[in-house]
Formats: sequence, C-alpha cells, structure tokens
Amino acid sequence: MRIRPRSTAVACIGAVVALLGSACGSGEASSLSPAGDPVRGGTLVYSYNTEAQSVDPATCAIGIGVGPCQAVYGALLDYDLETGEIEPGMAESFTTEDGKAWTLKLRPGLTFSDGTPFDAAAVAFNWGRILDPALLSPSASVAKTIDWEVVDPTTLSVTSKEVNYQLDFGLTEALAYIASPTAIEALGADFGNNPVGAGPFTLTSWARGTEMILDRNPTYWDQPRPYVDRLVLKTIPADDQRFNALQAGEVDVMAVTVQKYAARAEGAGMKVTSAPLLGGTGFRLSHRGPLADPDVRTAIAKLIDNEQIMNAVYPGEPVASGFTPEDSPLYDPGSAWPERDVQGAQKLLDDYRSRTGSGDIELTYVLTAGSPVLSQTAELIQSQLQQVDGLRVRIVPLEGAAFAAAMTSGDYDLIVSGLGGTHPDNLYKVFRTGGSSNNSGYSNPTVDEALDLTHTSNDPAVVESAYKTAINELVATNAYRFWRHARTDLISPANVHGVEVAYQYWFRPELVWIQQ
Amino acid sequence: MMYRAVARHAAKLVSVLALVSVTTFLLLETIPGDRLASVLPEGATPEMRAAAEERFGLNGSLPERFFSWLGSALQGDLGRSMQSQVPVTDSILERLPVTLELATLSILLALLIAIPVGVYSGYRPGGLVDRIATFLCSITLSIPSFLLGVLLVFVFAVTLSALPVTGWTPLSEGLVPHIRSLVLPVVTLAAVETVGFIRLLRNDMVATLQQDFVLSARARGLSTPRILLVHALRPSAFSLLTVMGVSLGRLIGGTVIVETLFSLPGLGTLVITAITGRDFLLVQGIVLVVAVAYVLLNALVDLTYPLLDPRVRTS
Amino acid sequence: MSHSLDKPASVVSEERLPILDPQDGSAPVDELTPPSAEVEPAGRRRRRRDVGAFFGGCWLVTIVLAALFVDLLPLPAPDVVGNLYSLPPFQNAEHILGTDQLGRDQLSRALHGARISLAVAIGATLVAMVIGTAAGLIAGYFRRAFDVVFDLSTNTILAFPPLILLIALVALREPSAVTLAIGLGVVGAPTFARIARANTIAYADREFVIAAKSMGSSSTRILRREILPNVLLPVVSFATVVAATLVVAEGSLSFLGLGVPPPAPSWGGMIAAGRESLYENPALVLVPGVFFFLTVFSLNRVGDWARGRVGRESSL
Amino acid sequence: MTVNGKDIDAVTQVLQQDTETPTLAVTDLRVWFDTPRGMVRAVDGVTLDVAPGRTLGIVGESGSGKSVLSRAVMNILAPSAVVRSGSRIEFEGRDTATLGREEARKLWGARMAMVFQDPMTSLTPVLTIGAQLTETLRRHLPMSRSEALDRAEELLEWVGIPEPRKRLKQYPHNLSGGMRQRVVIALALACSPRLLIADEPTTALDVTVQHQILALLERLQREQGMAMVLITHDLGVVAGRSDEIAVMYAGRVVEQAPTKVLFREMRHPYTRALVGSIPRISDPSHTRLRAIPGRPPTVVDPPPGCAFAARCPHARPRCLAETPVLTTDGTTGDRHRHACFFPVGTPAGDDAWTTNLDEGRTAAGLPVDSRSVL
Repeated sequence: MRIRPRSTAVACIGAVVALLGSACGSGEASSLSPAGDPVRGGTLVYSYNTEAQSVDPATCAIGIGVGPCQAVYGALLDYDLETGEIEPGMAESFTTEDGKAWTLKLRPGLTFSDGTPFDAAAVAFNWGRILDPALLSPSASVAKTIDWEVVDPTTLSVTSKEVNYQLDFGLTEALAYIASPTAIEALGADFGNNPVGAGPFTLTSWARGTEMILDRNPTYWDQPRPYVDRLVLKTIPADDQRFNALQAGEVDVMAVTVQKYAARAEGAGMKVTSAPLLGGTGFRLSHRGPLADPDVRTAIAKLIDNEQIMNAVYPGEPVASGFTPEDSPLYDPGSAWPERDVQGAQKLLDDYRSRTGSGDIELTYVLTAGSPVLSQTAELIQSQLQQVDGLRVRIVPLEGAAFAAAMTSGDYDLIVSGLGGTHPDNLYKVFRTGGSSNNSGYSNPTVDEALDLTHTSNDPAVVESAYKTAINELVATNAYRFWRHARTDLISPANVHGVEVAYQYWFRPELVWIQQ
Repeated sequence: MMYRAVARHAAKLVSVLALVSVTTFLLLETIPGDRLASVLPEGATPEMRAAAEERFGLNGSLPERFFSWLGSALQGDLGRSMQSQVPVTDSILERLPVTLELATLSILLALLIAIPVGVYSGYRPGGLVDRIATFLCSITLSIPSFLLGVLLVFVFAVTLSALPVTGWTPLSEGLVPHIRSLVLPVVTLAAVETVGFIRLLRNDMVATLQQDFVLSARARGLSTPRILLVHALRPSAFSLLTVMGVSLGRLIGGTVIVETLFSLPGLGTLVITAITGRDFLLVQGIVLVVAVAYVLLNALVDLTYPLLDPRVRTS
Repeated sequence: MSHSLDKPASVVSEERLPILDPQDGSAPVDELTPPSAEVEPAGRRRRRRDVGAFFGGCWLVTIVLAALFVDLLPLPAPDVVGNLYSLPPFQNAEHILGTDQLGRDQLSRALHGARISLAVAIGATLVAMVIGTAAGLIAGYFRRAFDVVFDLSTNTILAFPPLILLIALVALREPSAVTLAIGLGVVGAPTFARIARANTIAYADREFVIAAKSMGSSSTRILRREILPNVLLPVVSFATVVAATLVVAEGSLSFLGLGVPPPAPSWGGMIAAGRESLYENPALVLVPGVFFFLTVFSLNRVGDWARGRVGRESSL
Repeated sequence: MTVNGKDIDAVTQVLQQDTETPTLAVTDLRVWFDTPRGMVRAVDGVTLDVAPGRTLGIVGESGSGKSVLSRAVMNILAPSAVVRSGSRIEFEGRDTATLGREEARKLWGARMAMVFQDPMTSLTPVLTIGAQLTETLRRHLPMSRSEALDRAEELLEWVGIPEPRKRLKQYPHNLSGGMRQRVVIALALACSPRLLIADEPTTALDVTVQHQILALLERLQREQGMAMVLITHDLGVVAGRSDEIAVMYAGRVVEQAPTKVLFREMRHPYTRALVGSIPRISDPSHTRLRAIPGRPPTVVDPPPGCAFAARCPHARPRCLAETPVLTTDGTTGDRHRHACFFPVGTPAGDDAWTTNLDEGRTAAGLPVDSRSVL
C-alpha cells in the first residue's frame, strides 16, 4: 500500500466527524471568475492536522511528508489530478519508446539554492542514496526496479528491468525529489532539518508541532513563480479549530478530509477545491484462516450496511455504493458493492461450517486507538457482522506503531485502511501478487494479468479497461471494502487563486497567488 | 551540616535517576511486537532491517545498549528520535518551554487564588468564605482534569466563543492571542493545585493564629491585615513553598491530559506520540528529563527550606 | 525517619498524595495526624460532614449494586446499535438518559461503564494496598537497608511522570482490565507504602511490641499479629481516597483511548467520544461526566469521614 | 525602710493619691463566651481600679477569668467573646468603648501595653527582634527607620540586654527564655505606656530569672510612673510587689484590699484558703500541704449563691441562695472590700464555722472536721 501505515492512520484520525444535522451535498469546486492575472507578494498559510517528520528527499515521499519536500525540492515530473496527465516539472522531459529504455532530459543551467549545479550527476547521486538501506527510504522499492546512467550534464538514461509504461508516475513522487549532493555530504544526518533544494521555496525555520516557514527561492527556474513571498505550514490537529482559524483569516489553504466543512465553507462564501482519491475509508480483509474461503468473504461483504455507517458516523456525506465514484474515469457498474443480504450471508456461513466442520468463526478487527470515529465505526461493523450466528468479531485497538506492525506483518483478519494516493498505479503496489505493499497476501491471476497490462501497454484505452477489470475482480473477491470515498478538500478564502489539489493533502504552492 | 545534606540529596538524586532510566529501558525492552515497525517503510528489505537495528543501536546485548545510551546521555547526547532524526535533546528543548510555562502559570494562578482565600478562611474558620471555599474545593477535587477541560471548552469556547477551543499561539504572535490560547488549559491545570494550596494554607493559618505571638502582636496594636500577612502568613508560607515545589515537579510530567485536550505542543503530547510511535530513544529522553525535573525540584525544596525558615536554620 | 517527620512540628508538611497527574482527586493528606483541629465548634461541624459522607455512601452503594446487577435491570444492552442517534436525555421513555452517536442507550452504557471503572479502580486499590502495606511494614520494621531500598523505590515510582508510566505500562501491552488494574496498582502503591511505614515506625517501639520481642516471638509473627492490625486501620481509611484517584486515572487513560478496549463502555471513553459532538449534544459528555463526578465525590467524602473517624481512635 | 520589698515613702504616696483619677477603672465588667455547651461567664461583674504609679495584683486559680479580664481591657478578646451591656472600662477617665478609630489606635499598644506568660511563643518566630521592635515603634510614633532602630537599641539596653546592637539582627529562638521576656517587656514599653498589664509574666521562667524580671518591671514602673496590673496564680509574686491585691474566683472579685491589709485582715474564706496553701519555710518538715478541696466550678449558667460555697467551710444555706456582693464592712478602711456573708474573723463567720463543725458538714455538703480548719 503506497501510504506508510503511520500516515494512513493519521489520515483516518484526521477524518474527525461532527454529527452536523445541516444538509450538505457534495460540492464541486465553485470556481470564481479569475480576477485578472496573478500578482506577486504576500504570505500563504497552509494548514493540516499533522506535519512531516523530516524533509530528507529519501524519506519524505510518503503521505504527509510530501508537502515540504515538493516546496523545497520541486518534483521532477508533476501529476495533474484533474487531467490524469503527467507534466514536466523540474525535469524537461521523460520519454520512452518501448517502456523499458527511458531518457530523462534536465533543464540546462539549473542550480540548487546553494549555487551547486542541478545536473544528471545530482539526480544519480540522490537515486543512489535512496538505495542505501540505512536510510530506510520508502522509495527504495521503486528505485530497485530501474538502472540509470549519466549521459551528459542534462541527460540521464534510465532502463526499467521490466516493461513499465507507468514508470513516469514514479518520478512524480517516489523518485521526484533531488537535493544538493554537496549539502547532503556536508550536513549528514542533520540534512533532514535544514534541506537544500532547487524547488520554489527554501526552508527558513521549523518549530515542530506548530509551524514551518519557507521563503521564495530567488533562483527557482520557473520565474515569476512562486507568486507568494512566504509559505507557512501550520499544524492544527483539531478540524474545528483549523476551520475557526480559516474563518479568522489566519489560514489561507485548509486541508480537510471531512465533507461537512466544505459545505460550511461554501456557505461562508469560500472556495473549495476537492479531488477524489483512490479507494476510501474502510477495511481490508486478509487471506488467512476462514478468510481464505471466498464464501466467508462474500458473507462478510453482504453483512456490511454502508447506509447505517454513514448515517451514524458521517451524517450527510455521500455513501460509496461502489469502489469508484460515478464521476471517475475508471467508473464501471461492475465495481458496485454486493447487496446487503443477511439471510444469504447466514446460508453462506452455514455452508462453509458444514463443509469444513469448523465451529464459530472469530475475526479480529484491528484499528488505531484513540480515534472516537474509528472506534464507533468498528463497534458498528461488529454489531452488523454479528447479526448472523456463528460469526464473532473482536475489536483490537492498537496505538500507532503496534498498528503499523500489524499492518506490515499482515497479522490481522480485518484492518482499517484507506488505499490513499491518487494515481491508479497504487493498485499495482497493493494488489498485484508480490506488490511491495501487498501485505494481505492477496493473489488473483485475473487482477495480476490486468495490472501487468497497465504497465506493459502504452495505449491509454487499454490501460483504462485493464484497471476496470482489476477493480471489478477486487470487488468480486472482496479484497477491500469501504463506505465512504476518500476525498481531499482544500478550502481557501475567495481572494486566494490558483489552488490545485496535488498528491494527497497538498497543492502546488508555486501556482497560488493572493489578490490583495 | 549543609554540605552533608547536599551530598545526601545528590546521592539520592543520582540513584533515583539511574533507577528511573533502567526501569524505562526495561519497560521499553519488554514490548511485544516488532520494535522497528514504525520506522521501516513498506516492503522493507532484510538489509534495511539490519541497517536500522545498527543505526538505532538495537543490536548488541541489553546491558551494552543501556550503558552506551547512558554514556552518551551523560554527555548530553540522548541520541536521535527514530522517526524525525532530530536529536532527542533538541526536540525536548523545543517542547519543554511550553510545558514549563503551563506548569508555572498554573502554580502562580493557584497561588493567586489560594493565598487570599486560604488566609481569610484561616482568619475566620467556619465563616461564610470558609464554608463556600471548602464546598467548592471538594467539588473541584472530584472533577477530573479531562472532564473539567471539556466543560470549560463547552462553556467558554463553544457557547460563548470567547476563547479558542484548542491550539497554541506562540508568544511571537502577540501577547494577547498567546494568553488567550493559554487561559483554559492553565485554569484546568490550576484547579486541583488551588484546592491543595487553599486547604494547606487554611489549616496552617488556623494553627498559627492560635499562637501567643499573634495575640501579643494584636496587643501591640498592630493592624489586622499586617498581623495576617506578615506575622501569620510568613510561617505558613514555608510549608506552602514545599508543596509548591513538589507540585511544580509533578506538573512537568503531568500535563499530558491537558496538552492532549487542547493540542498544545508540550512535552505531554510529545511523549504520547513518542510512545504510540514506539520512538524508544525519545521516550527514554523525555522520561529522564521529567524525572530529573521532579527530583531536582524536590531536592531544591528540601535544601532551600532551612534557608528560608529561620527556626530551622542552624546558623 | 522519613524527612517529613523531622521538620519542626509547627510546620505541617502535608505530603501531597503523589499519584498521577496533578488531578489526584483527593485532599492533601498527612499520614499520621487526623485533619487538623477546626476552631469552629466541633459539634456543628461533625454533623455537617456526616451529611456529605452519608449521601456519598448512598451513592456508592447504589452505583455498585446497579453495576453488579445491570443485566437484571430493564435496560437495552449497552452495545445494541439503535437508529435514534445522539438523542438528548429525558425525551424518550425507552432511553431515559438519551442515546450516543450510534444510538446506544446512555444509561445502560453508563452503568456498564461503572462496572469497568469501579472494578478496575477497586482492583487497583487492592493491588496498591497489598504491595504498599507489605513494603511499608518491612521498611518500617526492619529499617536500615530496607529503608534505603524503600525510599529509593517509592521515589522512583513518584519520579516517573505518573501518567507516562501508566501509558507505557498499558499502551505497550495487550490493553485489558487486568493490565490496567496492575498498572494503576503500581502507581497507587507509594501512598499506602508511606502510610504503612509511618505507622509501623510509630508502633514498632510501643511497649506491647517490645514485650512480644522480649518473649522471643519471631519478627514475622510480631508483624502479623501485633503491628499489621494497628497499621491496617489507617491504611484502609485511605483506601477510598486512593480509589477515587484511581477511578480518575482509569478515566484519563480511556479518555486518551488507551483504557479498556471498545466496545466495553467506560466513562472516560464515553466522555472522549462525546467531546466530538459537544456543540450538538452536550449530554453525551454530561451524562458520563455526572456519573464520574458523583462517584469520585462520594469516594472523597467517605474517605474524609473514615480518616476523621480513624484519626480519633488511633491518634498516636 | 522597706516593708517586704516596698519602701515606706511609696506607701505614704499611695495614701495621698486617692483623689487622683485612676489610670484604669473597670466597673461591672461581664465577658461571656458563646460555646456549644452554653454561655460561659468567664468574667461576671468585676469592678476594680488602678491609680497612676500603683500596682494592682490580681490573684486567682486558672479559669477564674483573670486572663479574660486582661484581654478585655486590652481589647483583644476572641471573636466568640460577648462583652455584656453595662460593662464599662475607663482609661484615664475615658470610656474605651466610645473611642474613635484614631484614638483607639493611639491607646492600645501605645498608652496601654501587655506582657504575656510564655516568652517562647510571645515573639513572632520568623521576624528579627529589630524588625518587631521597629514595627511597633513606627506603628505608634512618627519615626524614620534609622531613628526606630536606635530607639530599639536603647530599649534593649534599658531592659538589661547585653550587646543590644547584635541582638537586633537575631531571631527569637536564638535567645534564652529570660532574655526573650526582656525583649517582650521592651516591646511593651516601647511607646512608654501609662498602663502595663503583665499576665503571669514569670510563670514560664525559673525562679532566679523570675526575680530579675519582677525587679526589672518594678524599676521600669518607677521610672515611667506608669500603673501596672500584675496577674498571677502565685500569691508569693504579688505579696511583695503590689500596692493592692484583688482575689478572683469564678469570674468575680471575691476580695480586694491593700496588700498589708489583705494579709493581716483577710475576710473571704477563699483568700484565707489561698494564703493558707502557701508552704512556709518556718513550717516543720513533713507538714501536710493544705489544699482546697474540690475543683473550680464550671462557669456555665452558674447556680445562684456564692460560687465558692461548695468548697467553703463557712457555707450556710444563705450562701447557696443569695450571691454576696462586694462590700466593705468599715472595720478595715474603705479600700478593703469582700463578698461573703460569713466573713473570716467576724462573729458571723465564727458562728457559721462552729455550726458547720457541729453538723460535721457545711450547708453545701462539704464534710468538715476540726483538722480541716484553714
């Protein structure tokens, strides 16, 4: 699974819910008419409920860590959520003919903020560093699949060990961030706290737990951007408190994953830029013990009542009737969840028990401790699954690291998790047999074949239909179940323009300008 | 005599700190499950695991690891946080001022309320003020800090929306917003301390006011406020000082609930993330710092006590 | 001699109940002497204090009985999810105290919560009492080396930031009522230990003990037959106050989400859950809050009364 | 020529001053305390006066109300005390009850001062001697800090404390009992009061120091020409040092007279019993000490009649019914008054005694035989 377990847990906790009676529909971005062309100057304040642990390029390519890295280093390539296209970023181009041999062209004369050249050797140095096991880099799993060689200061030839037309996605996140080699060698372990990159901003100060202040990088290649002089990242854990700060004008871009604030913001005349993410808030099923049997898995799928969960825990938010939302390009009627059918489930379970002669089935439902929303959902699911006799569910709340341990080691029957990430290639990592994040032991030939096709085929139509077949198969085999589509809302006052959702909870700070 | 007392306290301090460190170390050692879970990324390779164990000093025998940690700790290097690579000492020093400010302000607020109320109820025991104070004290003592915090938030922040619900506004953003963000947490923390101080001061005053020297002071025609504040309060102030010192020491480790409730970036929230994130070195560092604070303050109180109270001073 | 004794008599060094975070839910306590003399005419005052203790006692009895026999009461099960979500109290005959976000009956959850909170607190108090009294007896009687070890160990437990010790104990183990009770017990032990030790020292040089010694009875016999009965009284009188403190501790832990695992309801957990929708339905916090407050208040009042009663009889 | 410590001209001086207004005049003073057991009549109608330069000794067992009397005069009674209407305390002719705030401030502590029993606890333990002295001086007299310090040093020297300058910086617990009492006296006399009340000033001290302190008080009184009230339970202390003596019992003055007259012509059986209980060196060894049977009465809602009746060998039925009033019978000068129906040394007294002797017990049931005559 792309997102490091700890940040997913945090993301779920971030989804703190208040049971608001007020009705609120899902509002698409109400784009105000652009008020003239962009103006330079001003301070832009972004706020979310947690903060990055380090700004070291090798370790920041995960979940919440992405923000500061993108601001300081800029990404080699940028993935536009709306169009689904991958555009050039710090690099000029990244092209391939056969999906195996790729050529990375860099912008000539590009330098880091410490004056040293941003050239192919720098890229090679950073990618090589990611492979060093001591750095425990989450990007290592992608870096291992490729070899590279410096051709000339602005060109790097990359060969993928296997045909993979989605490799360019790797350069938008995992291998996207390039830091100044001289600074890395000079600072060593402390580099993570005082990074040197070529991106739109440079790190000025970092009061952990409260705020990080970044200022414009004068030598950024894409003048006149960034428009704002200063970017501030504020950490305000409680959603309602963050919303109060937004209304009080202390925050310009507020990231939130709970729908109700978007509605309240629109009511208050603010702009909401939102983007659907892959998957949703739900749980993943492992394949051990009784769960190896498809009948048991279908029975479980038939017992979950999305309606009831949403009404109780996320009132007013749209219910996820299937894997992909209707408005998503990958939507397919086949990806709808199975109908709720308690008798059917009871029959399936009885058949299974008579077939295998096993007694009551007991499943563990693992979740992160400390979040009332998650524990309420868990208690609801427990009561839903226990409507049939012969099935008992034990709720196991684990704090942060113990949860991560259970996740990575697959020591669970059902575990709270969201797919996270934006690019469908994440499905490859999580559900392809042997995928680097496939810790639930899921293995399905149809899914493998479809997902491999997405890598080997260069034809977008083929890739799209491959994803659809994979998703339908995932739903059919009940690999994963959720009741609420994952989405990110970036709320900003009317005078802030150019806000675009990027990665999961971040945006493109260099594109934003403030109308004074 | 004074040096022997200092030596005795120093020995006690060192031995308690040693014991605290060993206990924390053993506590963290005996945790079930994978100790690197929160650090290793998805699909971590065996080499990564080996490298991680080496870097965080998790290999080697238990005593080796402890003494290497202790060795560097004595030179002030408590190692690096496993997750953020920030040296433990830096992240503690960054968070300590917040907790210290919370603790000291709570104690000061408690004193501000306790001294007048304590003195007056001691002066007129059984009177109106005394009865009201005793009643309120027994009520406050029975409301746990997390409940009190939630109720205060409900009344002041939600209904009256006079104060921020949670969050910490650093001093750099102006005194008023800073103080506003501190009011509710400090009141929540100070509630119990105030009760303790009032009861202590009241009982002390009742006892002191029955002494003869108070009567002879009145016979000399000195004014009642002067007698209360100079002649009666001063001897009682010493035992108040002792309790204050101990409370401050305990508060430094005790603000976990309030900091979590109001999401303040103090040691309390740091320790919660450290423990849930199994960041052993960070936990070890924090517990040591808090224990040092507690023991130092206790020793300080024991040593300064004779200096302040002439009756005990053996000059 | 514990340092609090060698301070001049006129300075009443009230050794604070050194448990948990500052919220220790109990009056400052001096192990030896009873609450200091009130100048107020004693007659009137004793009657007033009894009233508080009386109501406290009644509440404790009702809550314990209700917690024990909650299944017999005509109440919906605590974890049955209904469809009336976060109903304010006194609006629905079936759910007198309203329902929580998942439509479960607040009253039955509160009573089941009481069962856990009280069970953990009482269990922990017993653990603390056993460990503390034993340690206090030994240290108080044999003194010398035991005293040093005693002093060191109590100070170490106290030096530990209380809640951090608890969190470390509980969070890093499989969270269950038993680990919680033991963890709380360890944190509660120093108080009992110090009371037991102080009383043991005081009794150790009383005539009847010296007489027993001279008749050649073994130390353990003396401890068990001569000293323990006398020490037990002041120790037990503190039980309620320590129990109050531990109920608060259990509440704090479940407030942080590290208490007894869901779906078992606990007051602290209910308050934490209610906190989310404080604005819409404050009753979600107030109902468990009132139960919590009344229980701790009663424990404190009964504790004061017991200490007052014990103070008079066993004044040394 | 001195008569047991009082030189003769002082005595003559006493006789001339009768007409002058008394420094202190207490008339019909009643001070009751509100306690759960009822109203305790600590002082139940006391009338006495002290002329300037004169010393009045007040004697009585503990619980007789003598301390309460002194605190009433000094206006430092406990909050639960109730001064009944009709009580009147005059200081140099002015009724202290009618004093305004400002005048009151000038009176108590300055013109009227008091010394307490236990020097160990009469000084604030946490303030230096100098601080306490200057505090009192600057409270009543317009003095700068340095002037006050110098005056304090003089005072200490005056009361006979060696190295006064050093003492100013010391704390009470650094001094001996006797030294501390001298400091207390210095504190009391700081503003040269007209009246000094000494409530058992030497009880807590050992005999040798006791003598020094009493001699010091006498010297200071003579130099200041101030009136003094010496309160004690020890007849020996007042015998040689006071011009007049008042004997108090159960909140009332039962007999008052010039010292010589009291010892030679005592009228009240209680006074005789008191004097009788002083062991004399002249007595043969092993003489049984004569104690007064019974205990001082509780003064809560006292029954009618004389309070001493239960323990008085002369008790007759009238004593149980009627309360004797303080009167003079003219035989021993108008300054000698007593409150008894069957006074000692009078025919009525002797008849009462012989009748009781015949009946073998007093009207109040106290068994009496020839040996128990006091």
